[in-house]
Amino acid sequence: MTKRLIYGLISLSVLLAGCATIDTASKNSRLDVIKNRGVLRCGVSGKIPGFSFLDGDGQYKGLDVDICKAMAAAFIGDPTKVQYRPLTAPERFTALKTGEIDLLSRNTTFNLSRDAYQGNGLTFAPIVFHDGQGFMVKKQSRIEKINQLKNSDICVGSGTTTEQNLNDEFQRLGMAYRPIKYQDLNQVIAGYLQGRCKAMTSDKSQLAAARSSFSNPNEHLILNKTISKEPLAPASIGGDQRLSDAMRWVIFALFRAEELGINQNNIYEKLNEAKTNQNLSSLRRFLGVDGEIGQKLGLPNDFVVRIIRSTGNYAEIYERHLGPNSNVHIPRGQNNSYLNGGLLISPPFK
Amino acid sequence: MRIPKSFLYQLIIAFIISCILGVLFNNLIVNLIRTGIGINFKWLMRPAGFALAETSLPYKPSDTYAWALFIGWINSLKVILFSLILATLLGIIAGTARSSSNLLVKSISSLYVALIRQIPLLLQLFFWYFVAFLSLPNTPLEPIGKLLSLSNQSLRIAGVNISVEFCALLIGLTIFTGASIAEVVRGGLNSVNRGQWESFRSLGLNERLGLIHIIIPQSLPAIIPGLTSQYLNLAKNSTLAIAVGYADIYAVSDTTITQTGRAIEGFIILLASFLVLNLLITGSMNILNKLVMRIK
Amino acid sequence: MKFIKKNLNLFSLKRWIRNKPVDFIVTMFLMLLILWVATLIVSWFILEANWNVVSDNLDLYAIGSYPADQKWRPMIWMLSLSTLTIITLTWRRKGILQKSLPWIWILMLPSGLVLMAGGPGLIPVASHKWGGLALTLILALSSAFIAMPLGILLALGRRSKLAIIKYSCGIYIDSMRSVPLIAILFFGQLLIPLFLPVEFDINRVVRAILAFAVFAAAYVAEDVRGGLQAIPKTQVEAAEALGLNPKQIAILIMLPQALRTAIPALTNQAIGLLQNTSLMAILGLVELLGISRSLLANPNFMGRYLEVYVWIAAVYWLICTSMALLARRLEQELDPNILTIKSNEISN
Amino acid sequence: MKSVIKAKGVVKTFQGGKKALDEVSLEVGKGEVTVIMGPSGSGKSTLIRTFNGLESIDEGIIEVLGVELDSYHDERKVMRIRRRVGMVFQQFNLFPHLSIIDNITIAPIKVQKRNKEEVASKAFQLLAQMGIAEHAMKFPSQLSGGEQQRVAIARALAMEPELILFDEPTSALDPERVKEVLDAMKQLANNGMTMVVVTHEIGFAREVADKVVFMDEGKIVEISAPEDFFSHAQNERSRRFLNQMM
Repeated sequence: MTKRLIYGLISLSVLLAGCATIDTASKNSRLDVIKNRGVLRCGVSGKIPGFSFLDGDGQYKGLDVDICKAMAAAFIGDPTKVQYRPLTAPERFTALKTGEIDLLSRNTTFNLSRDAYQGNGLTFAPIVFHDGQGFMVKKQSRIEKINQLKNSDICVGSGTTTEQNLNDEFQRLGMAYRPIKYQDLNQVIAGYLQGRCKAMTSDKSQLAAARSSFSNPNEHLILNKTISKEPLAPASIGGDQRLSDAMRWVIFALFRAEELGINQNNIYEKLNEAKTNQNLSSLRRFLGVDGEIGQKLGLPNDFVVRIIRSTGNYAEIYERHLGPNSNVHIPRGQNNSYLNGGLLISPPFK
Repeated sequence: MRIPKSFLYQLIIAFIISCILGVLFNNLIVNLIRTGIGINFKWLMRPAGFALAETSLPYKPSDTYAWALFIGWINSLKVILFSLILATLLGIIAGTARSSSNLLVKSISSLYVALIRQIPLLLQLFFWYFVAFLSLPNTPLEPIGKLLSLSNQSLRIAGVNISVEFCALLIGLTIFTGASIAEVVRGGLNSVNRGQWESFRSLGLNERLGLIHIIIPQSLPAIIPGLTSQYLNLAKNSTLAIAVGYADIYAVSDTTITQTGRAIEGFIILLASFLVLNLLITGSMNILNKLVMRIK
Repeated sequence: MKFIKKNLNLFSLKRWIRNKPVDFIVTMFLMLLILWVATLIVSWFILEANWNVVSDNLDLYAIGSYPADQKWRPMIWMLSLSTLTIITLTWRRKGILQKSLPWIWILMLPSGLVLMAGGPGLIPVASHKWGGLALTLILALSSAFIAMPLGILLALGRRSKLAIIKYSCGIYIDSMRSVPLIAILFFGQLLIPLFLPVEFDINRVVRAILAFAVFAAAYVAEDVRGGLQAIPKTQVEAAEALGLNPKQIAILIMLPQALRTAIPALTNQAIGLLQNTSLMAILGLVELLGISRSLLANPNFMGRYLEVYVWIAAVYWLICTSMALLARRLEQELDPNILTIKSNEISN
Repeated sequence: MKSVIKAKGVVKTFQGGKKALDEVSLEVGKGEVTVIMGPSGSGKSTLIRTFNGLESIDEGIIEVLGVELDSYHDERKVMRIRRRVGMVFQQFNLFPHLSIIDNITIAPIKVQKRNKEEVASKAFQLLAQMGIAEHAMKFPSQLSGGEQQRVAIARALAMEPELILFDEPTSALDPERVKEVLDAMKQLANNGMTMVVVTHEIGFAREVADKVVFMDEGKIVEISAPEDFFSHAQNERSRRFLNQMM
């Protein structure tokens, strides 16, 4: 009896020790994990109209969501193979680090400490939306400048760069204020609308989105002053070059397609044109007829075609979710191709 | 040599437990190295960089994370203490009302308990904050002159300003906990022998005097343990402050964790601060219990 | 007749005011208060309330973003749950139906999981698409299902004569009980992956269920322990005298009695567990409360808080109250006094 | 002789329809000792409890010390009666959280608003009379059953009642403790106290009672002097009961 027990103990301990050391350093790229799994896990907010939002039919929609779809189209070949994980601001980075999600496409501001190795240690894809933080007030309050917000209550989402920017700005101006912090943007909006705060602060795109959903948008004013740069970009965990490269070029492909005037409607036309006309070498490379741009990234050679087929180019995505005919109308402004005076530009696909 | 069987069993179990813990710990270390999170507490001394709306002690954003967390803890303590007192009063009233001879009083208190205990606290908090308090007018109401003024930003009683976040949390916790305390009180009163009621009645004591001098003192030994666990629940439930934007310890830890990415350390601090809160509550209830026993 | 006369006497106002002035004032005050509140509520219902936010989204409340073409699966499950509840509460006739009720109840959880997740002949539906009331029920039922046996083991463990078992169970129970649930859930959602091997992924819903279960188990353990303590020592002595071994005593003598005594406390735990699933709304699952919050963010329904809150409060209230009623029914079934009455009836 | 209790046509129905008292009429004179006997469930305890309003009645009238109670359970009248009527219970019902002296003084101080010192010295006197003065500072749980019941009698006496109701005062006592309580009661009776006693103690009834009331199934079956009752009870049911008892 005793003997058997001791044997049992020994074998058990060996087993457990084995468990403990298994897989301590798999150096596989996350990109392979995604491909093998056949599903992309994409962290989104799920609560911001125009960016990622649960629609009436129970589907996520928005710019951030389309980015996820483009990624899935490129990595897996099917834009529907995405699991969306709605994440709150506090949990998004941990979710990324622990591998719960493959990439984050959730209104995340690209800044140094989030990017740096000693900071949050992420890697950012190109900026998909240039935003800046602003304030919204009620017109009847007659406030037109931030200075007039001295000693006021200001509604803000907790744990975001928004909160830090607010603090920096008011400290710079030497003004006191009381931050009323909520867990998510909807509560911030609710608090503001119900008059808990004189002003709410958030990225201007979100202010505009929120205002457009109000019953009388004209009663609210978004102050001109932008207190911060908020370049929003998808992110992945740092140190995984294959994944981050692939993500970077998926985004660039969206920009480049706009520059080239390739969209969901004419993609096959363009593809045929490229296939038949040997002289269009840059187009041929871009659409994967020639060269091996895809292979270099570990993606199918025609990944651009797959993306455009599924989501269209950047302009189409923007129109769909933030254009004049959408619920949330935000003028393109900086978020236009450099060809039209905006900030979006793609390096060459060479 | 014969080893006692029970000793062997214990050895095995100790081994299994330590193995499980070991594996978990090993995984943690591996993951920490892999993701570069690491564990240290040096960041506690760095400036927090966020403001807090509710501060009982002087605080500015350039103060350290440690101080910000402490302010959050004090805020928790404040809301727990006040709702503890109010919930106890409410619970005693509602609990005794359920053995009232007045049918209306009795049914109102039964309705209160049956309604409140079957609806999630979080939902109730949302109601109190977003529906009840934020619907107050923007310009202060002053129903009884300057003494009390009410608006959707703050409540002002005799010159003391209280934020609506605090009020909503206080009322939500009080009403929710009050219903549970009412049940505890009712159970305590029922635990007193019927003969005691007849006995004081036949001596000519009226119901009020009888409750105060005869029934309640005897029901205390049955009430106090239940009360203690309700107080502990209250303390734990106060973390739902986060839903109504009140800066309690959980909310501050949450912000801290987001800003620093120090999830594990933040979690450890949160646990430690709750340990202290629990010790405070159980400690003072033990003292109370001893007092009651001595009186008895 | 006598009864009416007595009550008419009671309502003789003069006598009332003269004999119990305080009672009279309190009653009148409360009446006015009730009248006022009732007027407010009724006028809100008639004049202000706009129930579109509820009626347009019934599907979302029920199942969240579950695929529309598969929505019959959770719907059937919830429908059978409610039918079963009604049958259990009303059907008093003895027969096959009543005898099979416990088994049907036990089958509800696995059948719910199969229907929701997919299985033989059903398309798999990933758990991140679950939502609404269906998710609330799955969360509560599954975690209760895990917490019960775990809690019983912990309770027995805490009474063990072996010091290590006793103290490790004790430490587990006491530390779990001293931590706020939201912290455990936060831990479950964010930090559990850190304690697992790399790439070892458990999905969010399962993690939430596990977090609820380990939390609730500690409370179940204390309730069961309370039940165990209520058993007179003589019961154990009698069992020992009959030559039963400790395991048999625990399973055959102690647990049945302890669990019966603990039913009211356990019911409160179960109701608490169901209510607590609403905390997942803060942590990003779209269960009943979470879906309501998402809806309130929808531009079409912005600001309709009261309607949404009243509606889901009613849903929660209905569920929790039926749970309480079911538990009372179970208690009656297991009441030894009623059992003896039944056997008397038979012998008569 | 002036009557202390005058009950007329008292009916009491419990929930579920069982008639506990069925047209009961009884008169108790001042200074009289009335013993109520009967099998268990006969309604004797219910009857005695209606005398100080612990039970309400459905029909009839009870006049206690000039205060009338009827089916409308008038709290104020009940309180007026209770202040002047003492009661001793089967289970003693001492207040376990109060010392013996506090048990005795609480009602005189709180209800009659009497002076504390005066009440305390009266209490000691009563305890001495009951032969338990040395226990004054103890708590009920430290006393034997017989001692507790004597404290309960002293507690009732401290209110200086005009009538004391005894509800089976010796039934919960060990046999060897019964005598000390009965002795105390006899002493009271000899001092001219009006008493209504529900008991099975035939010896006590024979020796002390002025009249014996026999009840069965909620009705008063027989009222007679003790010597008549115990030697030749008129009623068949009384005889059967007595046969069982003796």
